[in-house]
Amino acid sequence: MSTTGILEFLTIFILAIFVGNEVVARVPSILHTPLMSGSNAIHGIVLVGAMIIMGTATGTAQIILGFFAVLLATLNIVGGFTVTDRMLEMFKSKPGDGPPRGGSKSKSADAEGGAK
Amino acid sequence: MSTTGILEFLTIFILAIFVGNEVVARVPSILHTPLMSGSNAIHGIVLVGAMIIMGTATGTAQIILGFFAVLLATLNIVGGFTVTDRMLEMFKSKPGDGPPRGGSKSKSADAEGGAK
Amino acid sequence: MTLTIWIDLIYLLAAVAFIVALKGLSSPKQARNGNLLAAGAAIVAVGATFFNPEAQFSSHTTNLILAIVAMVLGAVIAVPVARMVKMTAMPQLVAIFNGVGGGAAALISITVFLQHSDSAAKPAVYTIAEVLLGLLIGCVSFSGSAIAFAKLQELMTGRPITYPAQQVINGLVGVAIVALALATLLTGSVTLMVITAVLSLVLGIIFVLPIGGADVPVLISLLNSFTGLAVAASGFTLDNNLLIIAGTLVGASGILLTRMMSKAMGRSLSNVLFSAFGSVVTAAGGADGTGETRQVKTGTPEDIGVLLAYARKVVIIPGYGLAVAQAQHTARELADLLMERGVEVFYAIHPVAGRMPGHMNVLLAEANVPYDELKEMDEANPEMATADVALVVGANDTVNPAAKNTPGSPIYGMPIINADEAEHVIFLKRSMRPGFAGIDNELLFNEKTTLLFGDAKDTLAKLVAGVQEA
Amino acid sequence: MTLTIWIDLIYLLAAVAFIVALKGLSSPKQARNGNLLAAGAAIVAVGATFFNPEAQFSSHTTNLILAIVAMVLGAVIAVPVARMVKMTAMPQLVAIFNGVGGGAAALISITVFLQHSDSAAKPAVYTIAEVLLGLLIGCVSFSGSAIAFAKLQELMTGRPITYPAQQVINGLVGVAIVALALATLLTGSVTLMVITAVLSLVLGIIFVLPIGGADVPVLISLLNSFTGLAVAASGFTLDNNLLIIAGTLVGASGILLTRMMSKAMGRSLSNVLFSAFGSVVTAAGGADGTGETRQVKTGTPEDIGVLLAYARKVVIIPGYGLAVAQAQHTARELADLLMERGVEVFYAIHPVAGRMPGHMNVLLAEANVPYDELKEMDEANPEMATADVALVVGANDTVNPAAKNTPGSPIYGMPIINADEAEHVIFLKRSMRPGFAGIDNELLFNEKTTLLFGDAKDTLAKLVAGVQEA
Ligand SMILES: NC(=O)c1ccc[n+]([C@@H]2O[C@H](COP(=O)([O-])OP(=O)(O)OC[C@H]3O[C@@H](n4cnc5c(N)ncnc54)[C@H](OP(=O)(O)O)[C@@H]3O)[C@@H](O)[C@H]2O)c1
Ligand SMILES: NC(=O)c1ccc[n+]([C@@H]2O[C@H](COP(=O)([O-])OP(=O)(O)OC[C@H]3O[C@@H](n4cnc5c(N)ncnc54)[C@H](OP(=O)(O)O)[C@@H]3O)[C@@H](O)[C@H]2O)c1
Repeated sequence: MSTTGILEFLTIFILAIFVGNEVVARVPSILHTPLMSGSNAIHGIVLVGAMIIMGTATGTAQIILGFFAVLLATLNIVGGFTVTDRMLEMFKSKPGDGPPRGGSKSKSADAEGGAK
Repeated sequence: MSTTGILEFLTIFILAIFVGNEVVARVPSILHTPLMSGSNAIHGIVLVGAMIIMGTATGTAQIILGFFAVLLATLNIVGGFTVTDRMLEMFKSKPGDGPPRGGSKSKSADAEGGAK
Repeated sequence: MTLTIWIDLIYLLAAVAFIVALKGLSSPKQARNGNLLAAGAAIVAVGATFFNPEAQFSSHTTNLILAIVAMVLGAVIAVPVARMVKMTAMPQLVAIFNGVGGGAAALISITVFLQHSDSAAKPAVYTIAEVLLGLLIGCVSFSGSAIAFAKLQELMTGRPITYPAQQVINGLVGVAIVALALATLLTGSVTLMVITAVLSLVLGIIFVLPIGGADVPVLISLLNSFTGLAVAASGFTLDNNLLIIAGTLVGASGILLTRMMSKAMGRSLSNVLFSAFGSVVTAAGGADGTGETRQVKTGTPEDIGVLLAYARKVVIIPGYGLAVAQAQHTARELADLLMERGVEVFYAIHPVAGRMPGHMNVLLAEANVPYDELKEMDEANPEMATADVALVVGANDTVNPAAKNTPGSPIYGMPIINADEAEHVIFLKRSMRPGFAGIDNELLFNEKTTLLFGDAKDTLAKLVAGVQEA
Repeated sequence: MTLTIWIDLIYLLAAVAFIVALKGLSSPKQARNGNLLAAGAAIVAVGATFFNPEAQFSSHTTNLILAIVAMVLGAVIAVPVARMVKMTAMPQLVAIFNGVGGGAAALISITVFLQHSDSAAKPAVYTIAEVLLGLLIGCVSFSGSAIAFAKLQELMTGRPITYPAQQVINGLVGVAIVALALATLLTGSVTLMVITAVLSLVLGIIFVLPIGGADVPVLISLLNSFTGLAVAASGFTLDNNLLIIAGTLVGASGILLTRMMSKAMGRSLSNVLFSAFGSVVTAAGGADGTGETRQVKTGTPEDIGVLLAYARKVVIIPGYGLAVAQAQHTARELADLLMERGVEVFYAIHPVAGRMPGHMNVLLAEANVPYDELKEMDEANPEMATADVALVVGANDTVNPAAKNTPGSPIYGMPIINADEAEHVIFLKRSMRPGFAGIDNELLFNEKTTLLFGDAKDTLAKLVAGVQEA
């Protein structure tokens, strides 16, 4: 059964390749970076694997390894989603809706003041 | 294991849904019919299932059912691929390359002769 | 064990090939290769199945022989039918090949059910559930396709068959099937299983009855998707990844395709399935067309030939009648002749002209019409206003301005080819009868319009002669 | 057992959510929701893992506490960093988050390897092969991302670092790794495994060294895809479908994305990876720009302000310098001001302007520039010939006509924004230094061109004032 198991996993792997390929096939270049960043966050789900490793770790070496695996994976997943959200926050379809940017306004006031 | 087996199958099923959906998402309307016909042929692979059923059939009832399952599935798969190929045969990118159609030529000759 | 692994690997490769093939079938250049790839993969997978230990052919020689007999028989029937049938009969052919696939899935389910009820061990609930699902969907697909075939082959009327409280009755049958399936699941009774199967066959029939002939191609696409799901269910039953993947692929892509098809007709899928579209027809249009008293203008082939020969820009709008008359070659001849004379000619292809999507493209491709002379509706419409002549060959609904102007009309909202914007409109048709939607076409009475009655192939040939004389 | 099923179902749902999220991330409207969906799914999946019997947390309380400590620590570090870093530093941030993911996958592999070598039962060959694969790819991704980070953060030179026979040496290291991995597979030796890991780290470094700073974003995308594959390998190791699907999704989509990115730069992926692009720079352009003797034309903010104010159509072409100067808001201000005066203004966005794809869109979106004022290159170029002024703000390579005219040039063949077709070209930059490709720009010497030296934010502010006075 473990040998047929591996075939099932292989099947899932191959299907996922097709899905991955098709799903991003039409991404506009404007979204290349957010997509890269977002998929970077998605592979942070390796945290689940790291947790399993950590839970079953025995002996100091394994525990240290597991600890760092969890730490690194957490950095990946938390940082990844946060930074992606920050990028995407800026894409608003109706920019007029957002509150005016304080920084830009005051800066422009400076510039005007200085020039006139 | 059989319960985790079903989950693996479910996973494969779900991934296949995504693949199926994505893969045809951009089909031009000109290919709707060949695509329908071609995918009709693809599900003819039920023949593999029918053969397995036929091979393991015991008793007259099962053998008769299996026989017809194989027969019907063969009709589907053979007929499906043949008819699709026939449809697609007609899509040539450089139509000038093909031999002129005898039927049309003679017919037009008739028409011309009759009219002049 | 090792053999099983190899066979499973072959199945996996076949599944991958099917995906690639389906992708190919979605692009004009790769379509034919895609189909051949899928066929090759299917042959390899079927060949491997002879050696599949699960099929036990090595120990069941009789079964093996019978399987081969069935396969040979199937191939001997299928190939000539598929090769020889007329292009116009393609939709019903697809319907019937689809139906038998559903039937095969249903038979597999029945056999597995019998095997389980013979054996002492009680199978898991979900195993039987999968079996019943395959049975149910397979039966609906089988009988539904049969009725679709009958409608298109004109073994029965193409008109929607309606009766009072139809949807309610259909719904009740559906509920009864679910209840029976649950009862079968709990009791494992063979009798209940058979009743469920029979009722599913009935459901397939009554589901299709109210759908008009013109909508049947959409329906076939839906039933095609159903058969895919039935095959996937068989795959679950037999623990076979290939069937699961292939079936699901077809099931998922089929539903999307069905929706695209109905969208191309300017309608929603539920409207196609449940509105008994076209049933008003008998009351409104009349099938004989004799009730018509208003005046129309007809022309002679010579007059129209001159008009065409001295036009700058002629748009040919083909429709179902072109297919019926098999007039694609003659149309091409006329177009070539005009182009030789320096007239700008192209074909404006409506997505649902004819009786199946892409029908016109297939026909015109058969007549070796170059791609660049074909324009899809969206591309053609902006050019209509500058066309001197719109030559409508056996089309009707797809140029009917009622789709734009008459809110009550059944085709209201469907995009049309704006033939009415051209300076002259020529209609080649046999009579004043309406098209498949069964509604009158105001454009026939328009003062721009000239009619030339007759079979499209004949009238086109006469126009060829007319142009040559001009 | 039942708990396992539920957890597996949750994992499956999370995998589906990831697919849907990735789809969302590919469409401008759904991108943010997609990311939130993925984040939500990840939280649920991680939460479920606490209860996963496989993780044995219920019997290993110390491990549980340590895991929570590690997670809290990770979150406490990651969130502020991700929140506070400057927009221009995004690429290196993505690099580092990607690298640690690869590192986590490598650590998982090492731990599993140790567990196997501790246990008496000999695992199947493919199990160890999967472990080694995860180790190898994870290590390459980790060290490669670290170098990429160092290059972008300018902890080391952004120039390609080359040495003789570089590709040969890299190839040999690769071969050595494969040989060592095979030896590890056969012997199960922990020492060999560690050596393999170390060599893989080295490979990651030497693979990235010859890649120039401007190409690093493409590289990060590739390493991102690698980490995805490493995670998929971990999934195989741990029999975990969620990791397999999520990792493979990222792996497959990442490779496609990488190719799209290099295509947008007019180059092939192998050219980006292996050509040490930009290494000629030091010889040719010179980093100080003092070698230049030819004459250029400069203008005052007042002159240019008048030119802009009385133009009919102004095209703003932003580039990396806009990002460095954080001048997006001031650019918007100038554009708004001009539009108030009735000037037609739009931004022409080159796909690889800036240092990461979409960089300009992100910046301008941050400045609340409406979508409809942004035009992609293909849309903008046909309009350049009718523009009165092309205002190039901190861009250089992306408007360099050498890409069209100079076959020997390293950027030859890259599509550019045709600023040279506009009637006037204004360049806002700080000096005569070249852009990232390190090559001279003939357009700077064109007689149409006027330069205004200075930090883009300052010069734009001066132009705002100039226009107001005009
Ligand atoms: N393509 C699809 O996928 C699809 C699917 C489902 C439904 N439909 C429906 O089918 C219709 C297609 O529109 P259409 O404009 O192509 O066709 P149509 O509206 O059905 O009109 C066809 C016309 O051709 C004429 N005709 C029939 N045989 C002829 C012959 N031998 N020579 C010359 N004329 C002949 C008929 O008039 P006479 O009898 O007077 O000759 C009829 O008016 C639409 O309503 C569409 O919604 C299409
Ligand atoms: N976007 C991507 O994904 C990506 C990825 C990899 C590589 N690249 C490469 O990056 C380059 C992008 O082209 P580009 O036209 O955007 O930029 P560029 O060619 O790198 O030119 C940037 C220009 O901005 C000027 N600049 C720098 N800081 C400034 C400031 N504070 N104020 C005003 N000007 C400033 C610089 O000149 P001074 O020093 O004289 O001011 C420089 O000439 C291309 O070669 C592309 O292939 C892009």
